Amino acid sequence: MSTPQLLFKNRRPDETVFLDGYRASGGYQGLEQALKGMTPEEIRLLVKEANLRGRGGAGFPTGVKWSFFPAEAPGPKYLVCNCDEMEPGTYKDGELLLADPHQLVEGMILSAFALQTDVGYIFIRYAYQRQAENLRRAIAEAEAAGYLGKNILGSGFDFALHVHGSAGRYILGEETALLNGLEGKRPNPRLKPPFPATRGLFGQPTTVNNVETLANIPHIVTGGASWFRGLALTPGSSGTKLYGLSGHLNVTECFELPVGIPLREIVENYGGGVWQQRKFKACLPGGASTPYLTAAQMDTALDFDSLEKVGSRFGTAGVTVFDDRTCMVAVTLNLIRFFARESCGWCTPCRDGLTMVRWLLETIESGQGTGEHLEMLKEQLLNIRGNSFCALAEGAMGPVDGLLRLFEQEIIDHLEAGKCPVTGNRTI
Amino acid sequence: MTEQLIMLGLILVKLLLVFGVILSMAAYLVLAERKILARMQLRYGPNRAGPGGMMQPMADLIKLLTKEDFVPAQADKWLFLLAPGLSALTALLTFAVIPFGPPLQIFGQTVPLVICDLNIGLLYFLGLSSLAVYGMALGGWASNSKYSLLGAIRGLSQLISYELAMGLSVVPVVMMARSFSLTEIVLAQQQIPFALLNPPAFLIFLISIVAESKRIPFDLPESENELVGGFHTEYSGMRFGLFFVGEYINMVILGSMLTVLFLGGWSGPWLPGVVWFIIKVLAICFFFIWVRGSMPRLRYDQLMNFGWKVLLPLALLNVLITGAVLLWIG
Amino acid sequence: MIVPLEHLLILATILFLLGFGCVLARRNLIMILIGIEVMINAAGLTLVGASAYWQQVDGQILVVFLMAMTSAEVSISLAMVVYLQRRKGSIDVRSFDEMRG
Amino acid sequence: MPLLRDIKGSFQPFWVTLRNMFRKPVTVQYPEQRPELPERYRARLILTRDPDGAERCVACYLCSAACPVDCISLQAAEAEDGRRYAAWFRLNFARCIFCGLCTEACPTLAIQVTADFELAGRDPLKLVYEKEDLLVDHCGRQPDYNFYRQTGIGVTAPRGGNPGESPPVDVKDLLP
Amino acid sequence: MTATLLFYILGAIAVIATLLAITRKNPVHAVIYLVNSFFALALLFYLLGAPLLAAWELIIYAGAIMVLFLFIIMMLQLSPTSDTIGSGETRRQWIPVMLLTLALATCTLLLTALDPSGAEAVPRWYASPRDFGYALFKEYALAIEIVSFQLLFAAVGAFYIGRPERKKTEPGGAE
Amino acid sequence: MPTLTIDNQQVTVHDGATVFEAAEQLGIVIPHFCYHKALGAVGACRMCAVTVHAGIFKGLQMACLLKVEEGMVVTTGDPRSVEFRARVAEWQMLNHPHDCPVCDEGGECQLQEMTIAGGHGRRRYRGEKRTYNNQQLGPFIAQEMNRCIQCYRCVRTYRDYCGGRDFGVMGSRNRVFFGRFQAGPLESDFSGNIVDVCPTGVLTDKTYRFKSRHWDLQEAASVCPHCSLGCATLPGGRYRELQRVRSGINEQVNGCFICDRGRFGSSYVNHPDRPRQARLAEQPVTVVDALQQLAGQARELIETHGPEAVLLLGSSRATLETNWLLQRWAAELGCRPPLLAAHTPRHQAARVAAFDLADRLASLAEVRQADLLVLFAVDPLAEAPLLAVALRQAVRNGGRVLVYDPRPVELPCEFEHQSLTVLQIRNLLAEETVESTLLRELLDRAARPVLIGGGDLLGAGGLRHLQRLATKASSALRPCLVHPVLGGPNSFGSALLSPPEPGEDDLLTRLESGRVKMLVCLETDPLLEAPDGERFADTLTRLDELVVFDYLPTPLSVHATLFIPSTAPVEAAGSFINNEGRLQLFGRVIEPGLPIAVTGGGDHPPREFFTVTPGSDPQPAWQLLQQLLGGRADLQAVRQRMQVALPCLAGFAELQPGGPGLRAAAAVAPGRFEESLPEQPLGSLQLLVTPARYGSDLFSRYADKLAPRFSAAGIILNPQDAAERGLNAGERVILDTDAGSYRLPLTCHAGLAAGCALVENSAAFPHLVPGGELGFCQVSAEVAHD
Repeated sequence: MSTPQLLFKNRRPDETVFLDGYRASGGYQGLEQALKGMTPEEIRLLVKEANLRGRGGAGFPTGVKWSFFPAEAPGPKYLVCNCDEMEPGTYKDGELLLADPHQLVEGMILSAFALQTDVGYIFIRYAYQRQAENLRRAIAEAEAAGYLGKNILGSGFDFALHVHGSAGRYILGEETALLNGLEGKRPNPRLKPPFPATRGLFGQPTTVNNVETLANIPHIVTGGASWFRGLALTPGSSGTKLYGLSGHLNVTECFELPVGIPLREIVENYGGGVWQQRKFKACLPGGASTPYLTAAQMDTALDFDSLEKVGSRFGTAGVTVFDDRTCMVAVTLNLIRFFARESCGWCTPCRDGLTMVRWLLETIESGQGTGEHLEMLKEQLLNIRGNSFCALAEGAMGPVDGLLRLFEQEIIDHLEAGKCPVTGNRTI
Repeated sequence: MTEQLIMLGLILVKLLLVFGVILSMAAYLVLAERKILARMQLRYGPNRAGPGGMMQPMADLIKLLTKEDFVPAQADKWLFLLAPGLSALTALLTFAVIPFGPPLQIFGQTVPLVICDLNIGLLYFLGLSSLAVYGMALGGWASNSKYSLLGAIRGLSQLISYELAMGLSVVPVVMMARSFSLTEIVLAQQQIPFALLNPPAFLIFLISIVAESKRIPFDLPESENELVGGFHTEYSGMRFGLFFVGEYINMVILGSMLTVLFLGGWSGPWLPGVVWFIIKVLAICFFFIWVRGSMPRLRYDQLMNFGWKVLLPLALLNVLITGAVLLWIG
Repeated sequence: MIVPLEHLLILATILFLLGFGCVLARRNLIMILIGIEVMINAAGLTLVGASAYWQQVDGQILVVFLMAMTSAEVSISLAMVVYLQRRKGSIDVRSFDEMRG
Repeated sequence: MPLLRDIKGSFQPFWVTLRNMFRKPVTVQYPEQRPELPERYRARLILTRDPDGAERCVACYLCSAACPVDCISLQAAEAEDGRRYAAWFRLNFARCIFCGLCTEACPTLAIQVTADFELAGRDPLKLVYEKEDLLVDHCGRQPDYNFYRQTGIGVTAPRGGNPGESPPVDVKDLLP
Repeated sequence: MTATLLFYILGAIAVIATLLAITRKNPVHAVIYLVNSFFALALLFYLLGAPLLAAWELIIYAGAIMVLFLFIIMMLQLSPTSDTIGSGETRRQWIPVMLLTLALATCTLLLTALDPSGAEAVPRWYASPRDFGYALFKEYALAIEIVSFQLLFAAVGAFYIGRPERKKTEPGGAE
Repeated sequence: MPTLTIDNQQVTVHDGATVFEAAEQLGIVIPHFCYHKALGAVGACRMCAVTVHAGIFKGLQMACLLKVEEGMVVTTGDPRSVEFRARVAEWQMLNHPHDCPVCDEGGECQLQEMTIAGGHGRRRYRGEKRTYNNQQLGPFIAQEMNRCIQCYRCVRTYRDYCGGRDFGVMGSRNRVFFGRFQAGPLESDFSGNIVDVCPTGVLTDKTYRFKSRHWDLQEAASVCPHCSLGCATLPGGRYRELQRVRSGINEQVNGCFICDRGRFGSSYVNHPDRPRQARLAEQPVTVVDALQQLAGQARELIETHGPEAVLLLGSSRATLETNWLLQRWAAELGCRPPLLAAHTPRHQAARVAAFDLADRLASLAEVRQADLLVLFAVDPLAEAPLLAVALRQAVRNGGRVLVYDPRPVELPCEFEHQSLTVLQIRNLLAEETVESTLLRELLDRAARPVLIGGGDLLGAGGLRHLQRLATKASSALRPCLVHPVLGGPNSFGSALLSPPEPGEDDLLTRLESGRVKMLVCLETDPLLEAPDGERFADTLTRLDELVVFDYLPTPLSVHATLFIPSTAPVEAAGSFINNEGRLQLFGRVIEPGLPIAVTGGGDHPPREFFTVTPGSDPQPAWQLLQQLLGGRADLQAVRQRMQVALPCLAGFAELQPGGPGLRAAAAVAPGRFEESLPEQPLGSLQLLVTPARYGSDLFSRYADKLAPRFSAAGIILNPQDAAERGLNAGERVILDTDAGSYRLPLTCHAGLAAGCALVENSAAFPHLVPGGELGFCQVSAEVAHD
């Protein structure tokens, strides 16, 4: 465990660190430091310099995102934390909040100060009841300690923080749908532009950031930008990342590791190798919406740019590993079923296109498919990707893309065998 | 006076007889044509009215008589009504000079089997046949329809062209028979018909009369597929019937003229003259129908070219050669 | 004997004058030509009558020449009518006034 | 020798026609001899029923729209069970040109052509057929076809009960 | 007797038909009346002992020349003209013509009345085609040749004038 | 003004336009579903994909969302976008049933068109089709949810645009459902619009169910006659029956939508009792004879009794041409000029609108763009429904709506309501109260203020006050516009034809003078359409002749000694001038005549046909008048003459049905004006007769389709007033008015101004007509019957 632990510094098994423990580990120092000695402008610059990239999946540089925010403009502005963590294979935020909720609270206060917003919302996944409890307690503690509320630490800065429970839909992870949900409307994604930075929650400027992103802010403030950048293993990356391991591994846990760590190291060192002595077949490097990596790509460094180069995405770094007895068509079908079920029903490619893809995969997997179905599947990929209203269908096409790119032969085997050649199942 | 009265009576009898025969011949010619054409095309033809369709002409007549007599709104009414009659009349009148049998001896008198033996009978025929064109031309013009007018114009130029050749083709006959009288022409052929003596004239005359009767392959004035019905497009009922009958009478008349001028008229062995005459005429009528069943219609310019550039020079040449031969023979 | 010669001559005169009047009065080229035909025929009638009067065939022969001439004249003049109609779109003599002084 | 060929060509038809005169005509003597009509002959139109015995016609007006001579007129109505049917359907055979376009337009295979061609009559009004004259008691061609089974709206079967349909969505269900 | 009667009847027909012909509005009608007139004239010729001419009158005038007229009228689609004695302006136009014609008629009448030979009868006479032919081709052979040349020139002339569109000239030119 | 290239054609569009709009400008139709001109682009259907070759975003883009940039190069027909649109069509067709033959939308279905245009022809999806259970949505709308392609247009129209609340979207993914939470009739007064916007057959017109196909309908651009707004409509008829009305498009007036009253209220044309035969003393006569009789009698009466003997009465229901020809006929007869409206107070109010307000009339388009709207005594949903929708658009654009009205006004948008009695509103307008000053301040601050006044309650006097207020609130930079709400579809037109200065006498004074021997009512029934109907009924006995031209089975037509049938607006062309002075033409949709359904006895049409259509006697009123005038001029010639005679109608003859129309108003200097407000008798209540939303105007009263919407008769009091009189809500009370006494159930509503009693006009109270002088009434408890 040579990796410096930032976010999981206070992580103990089955134990949550609250204010005292957090402060003991150096918590709220950054906040005090910032409120006393830094201008919001300086914090924003610092974050930009630290090259912190969004940990929620898209990987957009947080500093750049903040630079679009009209921080100095008058009127109500909002900071929203996206804790609607519903990506299959991703559970890092939950782990973080189970371990150390104050990190998020401090990160949000710092961000709110940097962005000069006075109200913040934590939009938390329906299933994270314990995490929400933790947060509520942390907020109460922080309020009591004067870190929240009016005139924080005598700086004249006011910030109120609320926890909002989600209704439990994957689409709410999309930031504009989240805002709609927060407003009590149907969580359809909104038309962009206008972006939330100009018209977000209740029509006011809003920034939506991921839990992990926000939790990193105090560390950047305390540690500095160059330190933060230096944490990563690959040039151009920065910081550490919470890797949630799942799938056919011996160890399926969440680890905080540097950005840029090679896949092989994760699988073999941290994941303890593929279970039951089987071979590694493929993995999802960053949650369900990222294309697969195969055994040949085991040495790829897990960071935004390297994965992009091999045709996948870093996503949320929820690494899901499949052994060699897994039918990739079935895996993809399973994922597509999830996405098709979670579509909000707003745009056609997602609502009906995913239904079509699901049917195609079902047909292929059950062995009733023909070459025509394969062609149709390719056609669907080509047409759905890049043409849907929000990123849901886009992400849903990730595994399909991987399947068609890397495992086309497996599909053909299905077609020729008339059944699943891996599991031998005729139908699912 | 009595003699004159008897003559007059005889003429009347002959007239009625001949007209009756010609009209029924024309009527049955229609049926014959339909039947023969049908058989040539592997059909039966009319076979419903009467046994074997023998009453078809009657049915046609009744149909034509009971149909509406329709005059187009913009037509020249009087000419429109007059034209079909003119057409039938000129055809019928021509028969007056045609000798259809050797003179008969009845009640001790010699009765020539010709209604009126003009000494310029041939010229009479030519004159009337040139007037026959009026029926068609006026009918077509009076209808005030573009198809009719086109048909009429075609008919006019066609008839003028072919009448010339026809006239010139009979000149050798006159030269050989040394008479304009048709009876004398027939008599001049007792030995050999002129058709054998002068085949080119015969052929030219044959072609010309096909054109003159406006039948396929020279039926441009009424070519159905281009001009609907040509000059009689607008006619209906009995007026159309008159045009129709006129055409068939014309067939008989022209057949008779061919018989008289080139086939020796009534002359022939064994059978009575009149029978020979009728046989010959019917044969020619069959030939007309046969041509219709076998040949396509000519194009208008082909027709005119043929008339002016082939038939006319040929006919002139024939006149010259015949004249020369006659001179040489003396 | 058929009729007195003068009757025949008067008939011919009347016909001639009718044709003459037609030529003078009508403005339609076709009608003018018709008038000419009438006059020529009147002349022909006189010739035939004369031929019969003197019982000589020469008069009739003159009529033959007359007919031949008429044919020639008609063919030329009708060709001209067609030509003029094509040029002017009319066969009214009044429209052919290009040399009017 | 083109000239010879032309001459031959001029006389050949005479020979052909003459020869044909002595052959047996091919004419079918219709009222006595019955013509054998091709199966797809287009003559009188009928309105067929579906296998359940109900009218196939749903009065969609496509036949009247397709008819080039406007000989079909009808009025749609709704039966109590939601079935759309023709309240009246009139086909004027005096106008009909038997082109069969209506049958091609018919989406329910209701209107079909038959080979019954003997429609001639003296009174044009007798050629105006109403629905009761047109409706037959059989399915005509494609006897198995039942439009409402394919429609995807519940008329003959409960909604979502036809083959290839999932049961109706419970819109108040909170599960996705 | 019959012949005299026939003469007057035919004469009357000829005059009336001609009169109608020259006053017609519609050229086609004019042609029809003229054909009638020529028919009567042809019969007059026959009456006056010229059977051949009578036939020729029919064949050439009625059968060819007038057909030619008709052909031209139809081809040019000539509409009925207004210049008849019907309308006001044209009626005035007939006045000088009438006067002139009247003067000429008077002169002729006077002349014939003064000439004593006028009262002499035209006899019944008959020139057979044979006689006629002999005279024509023996005494007038040269004239025949000249006339045939004239016809040839006429044909060529007509052909030339009618050249632009119609290749086939008026067939009458060859007669 | 960027210039871009679409399909090799250059086009310059306004800033902020989308590629879709630019293509539309070029006449290129890009397939689309969710985009609608009135609703804007939301990018849900993804059908309008085009390929961008030069621009910031390259590749496949949605044309409806993509803003135009300078120098952009776009193709709509390239293989990539065609392929994508075919896929979108396929996706949308995954669950669509194969029921086009039994679908009412067939033939005018956007899905059909776009599927074909998109190039999708063969269904490849073999999975299960999703189905729904349908909801009963009331008498007007039929739902067939299986056909839904989820374009969201219906909710966007119903909720967002029209402000309805009881229809929405439920569920997610491909199980999205559009409907009410529970089955039941749609509550909005604009529910019919979802039929128009639905691109396929999910929502169809129930009243038109299975009647006709689009291609069989005879349609013509028309103008709605149900209120004074003059919305564009597209009525459709077949077999001589008016079968449906769709919304027309007039950007200046209604935009793309109409109200349910206009949509479903047109079946008066097919009313079974419609008089279609001319009658002389109960005996049928031909129209020609009837007209001869009329002309003869009128002339005779004038000769014997002088010009007063014949009184001609025009109408705000009759077309502009008809009213004008009536004036011409009066001039020819030598009688006094005709009165052009039976309802004198409404007519006076219309005259104020036509002359005094002429230079500051606001169109509905201007209402939609206004930022401050002040309503004085207007209840838009009852008097001019589409005004309510326009107000909602103004609010959605950030505008503010203030309502001063005695009635408990409802609007489909946020508004501030002040319950003032009519007298208080007059005082407010006359700037005598504190509120007036506040109002002035608001008006002065507003950038685009519009004052909206209801002619019925304000009357001519109130409208003049309104005019003054508007004049004062106007500045050189920006005018303060006025949008008056008038009585009938052609009230403005009738007023415009009348002299600017009203004469002294009205219909009743002239009738009661006894000098009138013959009354000619042209498409009006003063019994129903004017106040004091019972007084009018009394005068009828003094008349020698009562001549009625009409197309509705009005009570007056029964009394007529001579009745001549005229045609309904959809059966003849004509023109109306709406409340903002917009002259609009309408075309003829169907021929007059008994519907085939009637002549065929409900079954198939008769097998034999006649040269004359049964019931085709009715002729357009203008044509009847033209015959009386002895002229033969057609409508176009009449319009020519009108525009020569009336300069304010310049351009009339060039106008076509279906366009934006023409502003015709004659501004004159405001005349002298005195107003005396009546004294309120002690203990009385101000009687407010308000038009019902349905069934108040004669057109909708005779429209059977609207019958389910007719509300029950009742009286509304302020709870305070009720308590004072010891009355309880729900019980029957007695209402005593000048026009009679009625027994009604009582409802209490705090939104009603104190001191007022509110009664809705309906067939139950034919003599309580909205508008007119301010009346008073007594309300008391019902005395138990013996």
